[in-house]
Amino acid sequence: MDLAVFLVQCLNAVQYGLLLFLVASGLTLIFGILGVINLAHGSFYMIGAYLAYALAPWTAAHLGGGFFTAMAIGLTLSVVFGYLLEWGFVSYLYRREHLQQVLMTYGLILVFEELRSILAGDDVHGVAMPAWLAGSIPLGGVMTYPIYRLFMSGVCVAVALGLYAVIARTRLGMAIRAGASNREMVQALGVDVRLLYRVVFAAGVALAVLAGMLAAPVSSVYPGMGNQVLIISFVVVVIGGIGSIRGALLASLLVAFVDTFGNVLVPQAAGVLVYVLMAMILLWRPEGLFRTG
Amino acid sequence: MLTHANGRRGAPLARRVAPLVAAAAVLAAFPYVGGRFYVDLVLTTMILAVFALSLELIVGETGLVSFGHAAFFGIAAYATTLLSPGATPPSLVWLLPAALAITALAALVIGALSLRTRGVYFIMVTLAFAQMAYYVFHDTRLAGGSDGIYLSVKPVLALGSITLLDLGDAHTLYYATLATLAGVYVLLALIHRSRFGHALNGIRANERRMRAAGFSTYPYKLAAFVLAGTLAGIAGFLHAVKDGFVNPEILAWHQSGTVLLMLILGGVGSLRGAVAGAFLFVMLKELFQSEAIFGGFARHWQLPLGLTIIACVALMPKGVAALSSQLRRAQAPLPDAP
Amino acid sequence: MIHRRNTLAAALVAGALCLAAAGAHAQSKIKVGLMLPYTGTYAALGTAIENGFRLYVQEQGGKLGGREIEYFRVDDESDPSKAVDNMNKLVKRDNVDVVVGTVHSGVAMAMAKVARDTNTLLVVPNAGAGAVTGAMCAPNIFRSSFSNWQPGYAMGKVAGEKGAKKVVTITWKYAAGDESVEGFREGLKSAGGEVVKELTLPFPNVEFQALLTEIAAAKPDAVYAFFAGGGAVKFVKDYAAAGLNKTIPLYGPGFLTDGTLEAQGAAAQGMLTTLHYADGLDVPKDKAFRAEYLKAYKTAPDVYAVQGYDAAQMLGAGLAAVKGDIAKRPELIAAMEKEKIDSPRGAFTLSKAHNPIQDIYLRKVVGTENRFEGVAVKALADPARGCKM
Amino acid sequence: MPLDVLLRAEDVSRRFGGLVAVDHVSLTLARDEVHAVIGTNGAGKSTLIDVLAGELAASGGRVELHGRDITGWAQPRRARAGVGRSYQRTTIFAHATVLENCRLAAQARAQRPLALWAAADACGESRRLAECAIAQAGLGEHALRTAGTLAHGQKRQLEIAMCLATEPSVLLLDEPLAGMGPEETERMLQLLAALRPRHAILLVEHDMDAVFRIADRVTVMVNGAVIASGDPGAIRANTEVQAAYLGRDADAAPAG
Repeated sequence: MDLAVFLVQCLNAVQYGLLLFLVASGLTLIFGILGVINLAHGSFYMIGAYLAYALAPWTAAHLGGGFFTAMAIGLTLSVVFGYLLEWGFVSYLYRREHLQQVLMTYGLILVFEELRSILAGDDVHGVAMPAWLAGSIPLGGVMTYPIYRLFMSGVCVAVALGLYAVIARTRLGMAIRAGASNREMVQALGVDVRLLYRVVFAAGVALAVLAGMLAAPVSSVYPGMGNQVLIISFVVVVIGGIGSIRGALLASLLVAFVDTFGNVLVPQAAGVLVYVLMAMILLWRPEGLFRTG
Repeated sequence: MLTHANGRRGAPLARRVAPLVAAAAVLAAFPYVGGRFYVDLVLTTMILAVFALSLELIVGETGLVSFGHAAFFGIAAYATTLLSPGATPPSLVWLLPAALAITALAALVIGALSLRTRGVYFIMVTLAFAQMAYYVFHDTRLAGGSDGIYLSVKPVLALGSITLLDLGDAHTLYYATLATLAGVYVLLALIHRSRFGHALNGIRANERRMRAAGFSTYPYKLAAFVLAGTLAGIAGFLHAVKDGFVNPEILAWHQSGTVLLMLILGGVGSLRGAVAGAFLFVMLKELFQSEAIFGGFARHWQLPLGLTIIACVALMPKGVAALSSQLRRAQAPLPDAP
Repeated sequence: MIHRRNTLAAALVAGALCLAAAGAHAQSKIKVGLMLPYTGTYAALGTAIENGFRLYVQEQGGKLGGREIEYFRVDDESDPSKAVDNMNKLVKRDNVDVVVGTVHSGVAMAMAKVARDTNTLLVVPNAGAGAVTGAMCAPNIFRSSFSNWQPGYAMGKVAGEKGAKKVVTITWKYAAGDESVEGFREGLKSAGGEVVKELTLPFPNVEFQALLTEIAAAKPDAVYAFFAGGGAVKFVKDYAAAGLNKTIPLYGPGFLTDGTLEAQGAAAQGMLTTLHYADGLDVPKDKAFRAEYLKAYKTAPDVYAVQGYDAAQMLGAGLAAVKGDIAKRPELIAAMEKEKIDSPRGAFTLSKAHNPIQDIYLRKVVGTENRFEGVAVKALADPARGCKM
Repeated sequence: MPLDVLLRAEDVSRRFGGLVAVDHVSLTLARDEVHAVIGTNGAGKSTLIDVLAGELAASGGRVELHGRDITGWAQPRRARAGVGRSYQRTTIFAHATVLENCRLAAQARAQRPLALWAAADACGESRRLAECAIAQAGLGEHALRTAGTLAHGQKRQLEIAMCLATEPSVLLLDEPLAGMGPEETERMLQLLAALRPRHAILLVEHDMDAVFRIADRVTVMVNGAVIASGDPGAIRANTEVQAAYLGRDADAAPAG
């Protein structure tokens, strides 16, 4: 592998890692603060992709189109959806054991997947990307790099920075940091924990939905697309340390690098590598890289 | 028994065992009254029940939620198939122990590593190891890859030239499975009342306390994990023999999820719950997939199944096995703990 | 309390017993078991196959060989671990006379196993696993579709003839991909080219970017890709987005583009693929079929519908020969074997191993169509390695 | 009479990252002696117990039991060698009976996990130990009650009883009086007095009246380090202790 190819591969890995981070950050927030194992997180990603698919023609017809209009509507819907889901369902899970959380959210996967089948059918669909992002820039030799991927990375970086700012600088962030380590402390701080949980859950859902909408133009939308993302996101969260945004970012990049170079260098073992990585890290640090609290 | 301070202990043995014997008798009589398919279905369910029972040992008894139990089911099934010679029927005498030894070894390695972690991390690490095993069988040419491999000749137990047990015979396989189910049940019941079982229960309730009392809990947990893996291996062995076909999907995480589901449907923490959960799960699926009942909607059978799962966990967190006692408690509330 | 608990357990068993009582039916109709994916990734394919099958039966007045057809459906979930049990539902519960299925190769492998063990007549309307008409071949197992090897081989020949000397292949790491690439390699070799690099990634990963970079670095004359469904769409789009389609032609079996062109959009335009079916075939039967299908289901047919339709045709030919007396198995099989099937894809016959000997077409993507470009290989038969029939 | 020293800690430290929770602490525990450790919240008392019991590994220093170096021993091994401990938060098995709680603890003496055929509660030895511990702890009449239904003070007694069931020679008791009413406190103090002759007792406690009534020796910890150690009278008189902990000096930080 010469240097240029190596650098491009690094770029690929970073780009993949950032997208993973978008999904995993929501998962780790929900996991760390609400203490709920949410198997349905992959479904939110899928819902996001299908929202992008469903909203595109609608915005085109009624609002004169616009990728970003669709995205804004989708995000708004997802926040409302997340808020309602927390209120109507997830809030009952807090007092339950992990095992029961696993199974209830497993049930949710089945429900979401079937609703998807009933509402949107089982075909594979494409989603158009905005024309001004559809081009690509030459990258030496025969290869060019799609601008949309760079755009995706840009959004991911912006979200990461935004998350960092919220968590490091705001009162909400302080409550979140405290909440990840000590629930009683949050209550002692005078924060309305129920509201905090609702907001965090809605934000987690919105992050996954955003990832799905963002990925839709390059990945297309298809049945079962959530499951695959789910497992890999879990790996990321566990490696990074539950509840740690910083850990999720680092772990996403780590997983992406292992996956990318695994596929290239040792294709025979590529499927196993990410899990080997996870097992090794957990044996070294049984609570992940950055355990909060 | 640690979990049931009152009541259970006092019940006479005969009264506790009688319903189990009755259930076994019904299962034993079933091939004479049920149709071919339903006999097969019950056979499959019994294998699943053995699988669920094996998981109960670590989830219910020890409090370790493993999300990768299908790995051992699958490893045993693959070992059985790979070890079987192509043409002549392999002997049960060495095939079963060999397959189980391989499974136990895998459980020992996976357990020794995963048990370094706790709680949620344990759930995820077991999942990761199962995924690893899945990809080993799916991606490599070790065993037929994603298309799977066949077990063409079923194992037999022979003494000289007399065949005592031919698992290729459907009838024999059915009763061998029933006997295995009963055997595993009895073994786990014995464990439950033994010191080993009580120590596992103590570890589930409060591991710290157990260590302070002088129990080295790690070997206990590891022993339970290996034993559970090996028992799952028995189920995997029976599965391979019954289907004659093994595919990597039997190791997929959905399978690990399904068997957990059976446990919680039946009720975690009780052996009869594990068995009832397996039967209940299979019946629920058959029901929702039935076009006779649901018509065209049957193709969306996962929707009612998902809703049922949610409802079950929400409304009866202790499973159907505890349903009657739950109802009773609702009628006459016990003096409650603070 | 304990007592009641056990009563419940006993009730469960009793419930199973009751279910068992339902069974035994009248024998006047031919029972056809459809074991297809109705949920999950391949659900659309399963529906198309069933539609095709039913269409042919309807055209015959709802009868094959003079007897009415009764359908039994089982969702195979594309899950091989449940395949044996699902197959048994049809074979042992519903006592069907013939099973039609399925899409997923692993499931089809299990079905072939049960079909052999129970001597059930099986028609495979899609799954291309080589073993079904290879090592597992049997008198009672037929296939109305293709083997993974066939389109691969044809594409290899075409690629070689178009002057590709060095080709990189890319596929998921699973059996169908391996078999397809193997066929391609043989075809390419026969036309003077060679596969210089085989790229794979774990099924069903869709993060292709790293491998695209490898392709760009290797600078081959062409790329052969085997993907299906969502993965195919993403691959073709990523390939175009990376700008590779401008310099390195992308070839593949038809599954790379079939049924997903709407989703692939501009990225797929001009791509060449090989398959036993194409849009714009100059076959009268095809035109009639398309019109009928469109009328019946308000949607255009695809290759899966054709395969379902032909599965019904093959069965119909056999049943017609024995006048609906399905018990005459040897005569039925003999008739199916020697029948020339008047398929929308063009007439085909069956090989000794019961796989179609068919023309493989070269197609080009124009709009949302896989437009017929020519015949890649005429009357191509699968080598049926390992078949001892 | 020479002291029969059972447990000796020399220069024991425990760090969590940059925080030094236990800072070069040395102390001895002798039979027939109640050694109280007092200090403000966060002074490192519970961590000290954790280190002595082996629940946390020491970052430095040495722990001896009966003159043997046990620094590298894991907690279960120390427990079997006679180091028993109770917890600040009650750690009983709420769903089991009092007897079963103690029997399970006693089982650690004769674990025999491979004896699968034998029912656990048929084991004579652990049952005898359990009954003995229950009687000692004054819970005899409650033996068959479900632990979760006991009153708070009784639960604390059960916590001690479970500890006794393992036949320890050293008792490390973490705030056994916490949350107790006067009557319950009185009963617990009687229990400790009764246990004193045969055990070496380390008592971490906030109830100063109780500490000064029962302790033979008091050690004061501040920020992980020992600032004074001696008989109760001397500690009471120690001005440094008064300043740092007892809060008699108006300028000192309030006691917590």
